[in-house]
Amino acid sequence: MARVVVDVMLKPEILDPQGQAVSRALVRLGFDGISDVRQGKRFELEVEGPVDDDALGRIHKIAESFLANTVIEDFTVRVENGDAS
Amino acid sequence: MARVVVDVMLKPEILDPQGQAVSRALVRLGFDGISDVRQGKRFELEVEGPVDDDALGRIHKIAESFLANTVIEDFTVRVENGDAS
Amino acid sequence: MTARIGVVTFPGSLDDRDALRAVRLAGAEPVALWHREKDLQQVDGVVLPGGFSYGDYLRCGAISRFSPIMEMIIEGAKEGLPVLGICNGFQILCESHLLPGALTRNDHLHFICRDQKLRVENNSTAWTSSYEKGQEITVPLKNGEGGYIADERTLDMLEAEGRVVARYLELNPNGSRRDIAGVSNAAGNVVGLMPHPEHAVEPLTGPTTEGLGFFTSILKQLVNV
Amino acid sequence: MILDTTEHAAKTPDTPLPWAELGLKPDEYERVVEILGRRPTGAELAMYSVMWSEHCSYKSSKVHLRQFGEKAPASDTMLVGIGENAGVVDVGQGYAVTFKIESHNHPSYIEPYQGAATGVGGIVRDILAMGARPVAVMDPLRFGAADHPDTRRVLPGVVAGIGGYGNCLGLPNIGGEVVFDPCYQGNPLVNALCVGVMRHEDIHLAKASGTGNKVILYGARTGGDGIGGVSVLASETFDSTGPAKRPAVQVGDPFQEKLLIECTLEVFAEKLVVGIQDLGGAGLSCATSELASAGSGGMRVELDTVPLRDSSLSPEEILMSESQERMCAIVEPGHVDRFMEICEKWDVIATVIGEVTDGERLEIYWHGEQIVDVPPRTVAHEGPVYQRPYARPDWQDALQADDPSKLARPAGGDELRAAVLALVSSPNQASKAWITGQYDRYVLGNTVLAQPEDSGMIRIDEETNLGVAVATDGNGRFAKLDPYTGAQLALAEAFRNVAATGARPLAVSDCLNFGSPEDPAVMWQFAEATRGLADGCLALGTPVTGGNVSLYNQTGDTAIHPTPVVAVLGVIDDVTRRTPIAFAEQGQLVYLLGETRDEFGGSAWAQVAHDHLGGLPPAVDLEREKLLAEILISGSRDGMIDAAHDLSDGGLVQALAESCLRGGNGARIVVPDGVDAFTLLFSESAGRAVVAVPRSEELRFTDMCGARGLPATRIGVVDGDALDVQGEFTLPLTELLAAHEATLPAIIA
Ligand SMILES: Nc1ncnc2c1ncn2[C@@H]1O[C@H](COP(=O)(O)OP(=O)(O)O)[C@@H](O)[C@H]1O
Ligand SMILES: [Mg+2]
Repeated sequence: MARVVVDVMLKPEILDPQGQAVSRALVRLGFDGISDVRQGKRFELEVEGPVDDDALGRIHKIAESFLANTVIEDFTVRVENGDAS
Repeated sequence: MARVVVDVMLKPEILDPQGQAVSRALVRLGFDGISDVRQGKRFELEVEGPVDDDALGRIHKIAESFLANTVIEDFTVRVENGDAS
Repeated sequence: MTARIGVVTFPGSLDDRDALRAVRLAGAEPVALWHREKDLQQVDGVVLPGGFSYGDYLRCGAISRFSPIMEMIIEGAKEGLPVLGICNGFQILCESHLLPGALTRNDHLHFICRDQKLRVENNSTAWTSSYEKGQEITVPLKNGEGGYIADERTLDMLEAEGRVVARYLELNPNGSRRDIAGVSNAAGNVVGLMPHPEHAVEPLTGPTTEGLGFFTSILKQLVNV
Repeated sequence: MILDTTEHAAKTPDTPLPWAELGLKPDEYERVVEILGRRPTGAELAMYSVMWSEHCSYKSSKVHLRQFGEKAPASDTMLVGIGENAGVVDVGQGYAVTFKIESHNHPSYIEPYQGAATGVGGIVRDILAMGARPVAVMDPLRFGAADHPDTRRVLPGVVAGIGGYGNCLGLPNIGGEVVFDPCYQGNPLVNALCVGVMRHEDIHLAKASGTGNKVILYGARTGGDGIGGVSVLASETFDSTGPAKRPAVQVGDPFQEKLLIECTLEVFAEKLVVGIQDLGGAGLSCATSELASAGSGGMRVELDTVPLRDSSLSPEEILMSESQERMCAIVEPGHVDRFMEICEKWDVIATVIGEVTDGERLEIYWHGEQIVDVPPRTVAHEGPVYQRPYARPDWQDALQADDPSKLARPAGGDELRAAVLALVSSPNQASKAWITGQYDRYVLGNTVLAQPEDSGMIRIDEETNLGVAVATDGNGRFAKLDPYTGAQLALAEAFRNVAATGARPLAVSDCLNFGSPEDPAVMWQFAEATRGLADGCLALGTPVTGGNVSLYNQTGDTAIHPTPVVAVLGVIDDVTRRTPIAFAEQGQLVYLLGETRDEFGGSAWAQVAHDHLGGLPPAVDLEREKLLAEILISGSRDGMIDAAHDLSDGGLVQALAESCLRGGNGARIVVPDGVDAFTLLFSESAGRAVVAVPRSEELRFTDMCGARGLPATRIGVVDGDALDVQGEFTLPLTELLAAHEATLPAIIA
């Protein structure tokens, strides 16, 4: 079973109140050096069968038509290879 | 300016109503082959200055104390190297 | 024969019974519609009520938009069926691309419930003809993701074509662009509105009865036809 | 690992079991062995340990709670009393109302959002399980000091959780309380109340009867949520030991619960269930044993049929899991198909997990092997009962002797004015709009009154305008000074609040929040408070229909103030006659009902001006409360009063300020001759209310008060745009409003 990750972020020109709130809070809490924060969504999809071009194509379609609202959001699709810190 | 990404996901044992709703909807929409979906948050932090161990350490602390609710969520921190599909 | 107005219940709809009541108080015949049916039961107009359909998970309205009944409503709306989306219904209409733009998290990040003053900017839509142009009304507002956004070009177009149906007065409760509380499609049969006129139809339970006009408007229009 | 079957247990008597870790005391474990005639299996141990925890068994409180039954006033309105999921009250016209208040204190400290959210979810399922449609929620809350950094973490999370869950369920929030006090710093109180409405014939009970009837589990899948949470979280003293040892918390899914509500109501409407029980604390252990215990026969459950979210769960964990949004129904075999169809319609997973047997045992099987074989009553209803020692604490006398009469009082107009501003802007007396603005109060379209009114009021019949009103109150400061009187003051205040809106008080539910029952001083507080409440309910004629006890609310050795929170439910035949608090019309006459004495022990003024808690709380006169209530109800019904506001925290001046601000009208107040302005304005004597009387009704109203012997003093008139206490000070409403509204946003934002 493979995992495909779809990241969905608000388009850069769209105001992100959640990211801004985080940003402001960081300043208040005394964490410097972070000039901007944007908050989006991360979807982890467990895919049955091989993650070939066909499967990725279908996931792309899911992301475009469903997981993201492309009026305001951008998305990326990638296969996760298990690295995490 | 570098970008550090913090991914925050509900711990595996914690109920993820959003992911479940998405999962069920995919089935209804006729997208097969996705056996499970989990939904989390993605934070993109723009970091001023070098992203050295010190900076990452601080971001780790931010993530732990603020971006994630470690009672129910896990997180990962990574430096983004600009690859996206 | 009076007009038959359908109110759709999705899983998680909350204000469906209130919308049915408002339709009834306006003198029309309320018809309950179910999200799984592909049958509009010959209604003359449809209300998509407020609530948290599918828990508002993913995005508000994003999952409901794919329900069987929405296929019929999208088809019907394109042929002139009057459709009013209130709050979650507005979100569903945007997700369905029957209305432009999108609704996002309130700028202050909190759910807000208040009595909201509005100005009815356009009284030529199917749902606003009972009002005077420019009439100021107060109805409840309650939402967590009510910030209306669209790109500047779209906003300019909406203004130019008179498709801003209602605007917030005194306080913009959610960060909506240009204080927009409601918009319509080009033909004026589809209207999306963030505030809740169905909660302002009785003096006992609402701050005013000034929401009733949305429901009498549609009745008037249908009876005149 | 081999499965610990009953057979295996019988053969291996010496296998050590972790009963102590699961919270059982040695003698309790012995009793389990005695009941079973052998050592328990792991699954049986899991069941007994959660069900015999303080939270589920009421082992320390039971002996005191009995008074609510023993001293219950004769009432012909009580349809279902203590012992079921919630009490049920007849409100006339064939309608019955059920309501109950519950705590979710400890989980809300650990994870404020989910703790509070699942608190709402839990009480709503209790109400649903009675057969009622839930129609409103309320949320009495207590937090630590307003300016403490942790309050900024806990409060917004709790409020967002209550709103997030309740709003998404589509239940109007019609009231509650927000109190700040340092004693709740490590132990916030999150109590939640739900009201439900049904027809008499729709009342359902939690019992399994009818051999061969099916046991259906429906709702969410079972996961590893809050395993052992019920015993660990709610029954042991909570000290924050850092993230690693934090137990799993439950996450709520209000959308799932909304489906569960609609699905269940449809199942009720078609009369498909014989008995029903919600799953809350102790999950399936509780539901199966309670259903079987209350029913006629036994029950057999195939535990491996339970739909799981996490396939690695052991049978013990499945039995203890507190996964939210689940219900358990007993259904005749012939109705199972239809039951399943309705669940399918609402996208609710439903599974037959067992059936009612003609035996007397609760038997649970795992892949065909028996892992539980117990008499259900011994699990659910015959748990341990403790006579905990109690003793009046040695500091009580000194506390009561520390009288507020020595505190410096404001003298002259300027000082009084400053004291009023300090009072109305203090966290406990300030506007709670920042919080209540996050709650939907309109949904369902039947909200007649909601916060900041004296009680929430819901219309239950659109044709006849029949309605119910509910108020919740509690004052930990009063109860600390004298728990007996404090509990009665809480009752009296809630009673008065209901009457002030024009409704007739009928019944009581209560949530008793106290420290550790192992501390004799706390146990004394508990004993006194329950005695006070039971005596009070008898005097007022309002039976206790149910409630909840939350113990171990303490940090280290320091207990919270004893905090009995009392909810009173009332009925009003015509909701259009309800009385709001707002001074809506200039020229109306302002009357003070009741008597004002020099009573400042535990008062808001003593807290705000001097950070003082000492002396005795205000005296209670329940006959006077009844009389006041009658006047308020008659006044509303016969159109003699247009506004009424009960006097409690902050006294007359706080009530006047609120009524003025709500109506957008000022008031000109004349201090009667021979009365001390400070005492008149700030005293917290009980049994009082302020009303606005139309001039045309004045004579009729004063005649009524005179005839029935209730002191009614004309103290002024609704007038202008300031609160003007003549000869003392003038406070423009704009200034009053700014002071009242600014506090909470400043604290939290
Ligand atoms: N303080 C109290 N006053 C009156 N009844 C109480 C009180 N505490 C608990 N009860 C009653 O005891 C029974 C068991 O309580 P509880 O365990 O909270 O119910 P549930 O299992 O539905 O959560 C209920 O009927 C409840 O109303
Ligand atoms: Mg219960």
